[in-house]
Amino acid sequence: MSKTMTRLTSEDMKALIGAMQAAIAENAERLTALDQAIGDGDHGINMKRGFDAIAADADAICDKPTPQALSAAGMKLVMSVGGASGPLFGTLFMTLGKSLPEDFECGAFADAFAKAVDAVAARGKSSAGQKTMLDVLYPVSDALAAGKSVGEVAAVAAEAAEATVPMEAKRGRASFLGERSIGHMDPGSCSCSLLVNTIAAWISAKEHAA
Amino acid sequence: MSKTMTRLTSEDMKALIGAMQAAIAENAERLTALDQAIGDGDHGINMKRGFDAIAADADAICDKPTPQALSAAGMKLVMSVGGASGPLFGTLFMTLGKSLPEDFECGAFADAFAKAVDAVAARGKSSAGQKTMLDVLYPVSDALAAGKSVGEVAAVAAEAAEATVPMEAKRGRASFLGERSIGHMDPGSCSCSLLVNTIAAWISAKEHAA
Amino acid sequence: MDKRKGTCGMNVGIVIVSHSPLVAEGTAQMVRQMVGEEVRLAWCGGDPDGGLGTSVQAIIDAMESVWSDAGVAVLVDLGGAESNSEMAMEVIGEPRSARIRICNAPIVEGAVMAATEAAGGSSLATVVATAEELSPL
Amino acid sequence: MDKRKGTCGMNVGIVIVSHSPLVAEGTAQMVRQMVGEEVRLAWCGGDPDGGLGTSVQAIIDAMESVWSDAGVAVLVDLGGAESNSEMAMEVIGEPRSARIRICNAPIVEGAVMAATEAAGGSSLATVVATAEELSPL
Ligand SMILES: Nc1ncnc2c1ncn2[C@@H]1O[C@H](COP(=O)(O)OP(=O)(O)O)[C@@H](O)[C@H]1O
Ligand SMILES: Nc1ncnc2c1ncn2[C@@H]1O[C@H](COP(=O)(O)OP(=O)(O)O)[C@@H](O)[C@H]1O
Ligand SMILES: [Mg+2]
Ligand SMILES: [Mg+2]
Ligand SMILES: [Mg+2]
Ligand SMILES: [Mg+2]
Repeated sequence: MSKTMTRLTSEDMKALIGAMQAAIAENAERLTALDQAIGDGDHGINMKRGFDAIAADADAICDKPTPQALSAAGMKLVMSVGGASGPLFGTLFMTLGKSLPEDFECGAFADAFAKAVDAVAARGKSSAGQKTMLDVLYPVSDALAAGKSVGEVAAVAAEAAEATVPMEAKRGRASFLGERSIGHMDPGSCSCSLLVNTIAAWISAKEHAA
Repeated sequence: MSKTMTRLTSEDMKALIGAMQAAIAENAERLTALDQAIGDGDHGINMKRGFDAIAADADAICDKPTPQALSAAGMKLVMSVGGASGPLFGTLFMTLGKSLPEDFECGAFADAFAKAVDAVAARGKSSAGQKTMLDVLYPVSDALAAGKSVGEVAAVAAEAAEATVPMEAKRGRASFLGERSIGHMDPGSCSCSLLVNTIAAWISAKEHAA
Repeated sequence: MDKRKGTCGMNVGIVIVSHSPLVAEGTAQMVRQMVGEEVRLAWCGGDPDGGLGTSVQAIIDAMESVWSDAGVAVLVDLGGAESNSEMAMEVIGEPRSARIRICNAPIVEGAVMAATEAAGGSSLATVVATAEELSPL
Repeated sequence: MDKRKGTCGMNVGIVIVSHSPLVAEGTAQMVRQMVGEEVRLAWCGGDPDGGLGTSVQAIIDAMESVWSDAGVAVLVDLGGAESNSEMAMEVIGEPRSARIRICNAPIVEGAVMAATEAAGGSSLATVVATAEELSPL
């Protein structure tokens, strides 16, 4: 992300939504398989329903200024996902929308993201180290706050998702498995990493093109 | 009940079963209404299903000696009633069957009845004063042990059922109502009184005829 | 107060939110058997496509359908049902959301207990506490 | 061990006994979603005429259908379901009844927890204890 002021255009938002929807759709089976191992096997289905719902309403969502567009996208997730991940990803996007000014630079984005991750933790009554999406979101938030490059942030997300493999789940359905949750990647963490990497790739491509 | 040795004939058993079935059928609506006030409104339906099942198999049941016939009747209740009262009345009859010799006099019957009531209490994890059928069964058991007449025993049962009205339920669904269970007769106690009075009337009639 | 339903408009309403529509409907039948029409009762189950999960819109609709000033006690099963019910409360918003409480109680047993308590005209706090006597340690 | 069902014959079986056939079936679906075919699972609900209640014969059939030497954990809802399940155990009799345990746990939440524990190959005692962590105070 550039250090200069940014304002996402309606076209940018549409492109980002399309990229996220495609990434989730392509990986839905993998996400579901991860959830089959340590959950109820619906995470890919849930995420796909959520991002399909956002994409179906992309025109209306992207007509709004970036903060409101993010909030609207979050509300779509809340209303469509149907699983525990819905309110969590929904809260992430909605809080980002609430916290982000219309024009923002890296620092403001990092601040807003940190607030959004805290809101997810509050919503989930969860914290770092419990083998949830927070175990990707917190490292990403730290990387953003440290002013890391887009590529570095993406790498942090991927590593953090991998790092959930040896963890024992303490929240969500995977916690029912106790020690047997060890040895599998957390599905929600995989989704987070996927979304961060998708956004990062889009930003990189855009910066290259510019 | 006479002080002399008694053996119920197959015809006696059939007559008793018919009398009990008729009494339950005639009072099913009242029993259900009592259960509507402080339970789930099915006690009459449950008891009727149970005694109809016994009556439907009365020939086979009454071919057996009295103890086995009582056990078989109890098992019918267990398998057909469908509510909490099934295992309780079933246990009463089954334990009576197990404890009663083929020829018995009053004292032996009182002993067997006392054992049967204790078995009901064990089955229900309940005790006297909790606004359940035990609040009729214990007084009846005491009256039998004291050698009271058939008419006296019947009166004790009716009074004991009335005495459940001011009690607060501590077992069964009525206990969910807490203090609001006060002021209504316990349905299972009403059934017990009804059955005791039915049997007493049958014995009296038989003694008169003899 | 809703005159259509007699006095039940004065009682706390009950909402049952399960991942399974069958569990939700069956629980509602068990509740009805205990309390008849004395309590406003609504249930929902299933994700927005009808699979196992919960739908925030369905939860909002259920909460609104039993709404009265006496408040609403919500019974949920697993995690997603709870967080989606919390989201539904936020969408409904103040001041009504302050009179909606999610019980930390088992869904079936808690619903029967809560509804029985509500049928007696108890306050929302009492209804919730009664359900929660049955709750996980 | 039942070879037809892969390794699940070695796992503790789960029986769900509700007053409501809908609750029983819906709970079974939620359990299946968590544990797939790794656990033998049976459910029953409804009195012998199909009304709300339980049937001792149906409970016996359910217990026998999931029977293995690893044992059976039974989840029940209200009082009648518990005492009818106890009767079913007595009818099945020793020695098998000694390996059947009724969990003092909420039916839906307990079934999901118990089955998830059973899927990991835990003993009957562990499966029951896991379900009962969720039990009434
Ligand atoms: N309490 C929680 N706090 C944070 N994240 C959670 C929590 N519960 C679940 N999650 C995340 O949600 C993911 C599961 O999402 P999903 O399968 O869609 O929902 P469900 O568990 O309701 O089926 C988990 O992998 C985890 O990352
Ligand atoms: N634990 C118990 N111990 C003794 N009697 C009980 C117990 N639970 C219920 N009962 C008796 O059973 C009666 C209710 O029977 P019924 O309505 O047929 O069953 P259910 O409560 O399952 O619908 C009560 O009125 C009470 O007398
Ligand atoms: Mg899932
Ligand atoms: Mg799910
Ligand atoms: Mg009843
Ligand atoms: Mg009943």
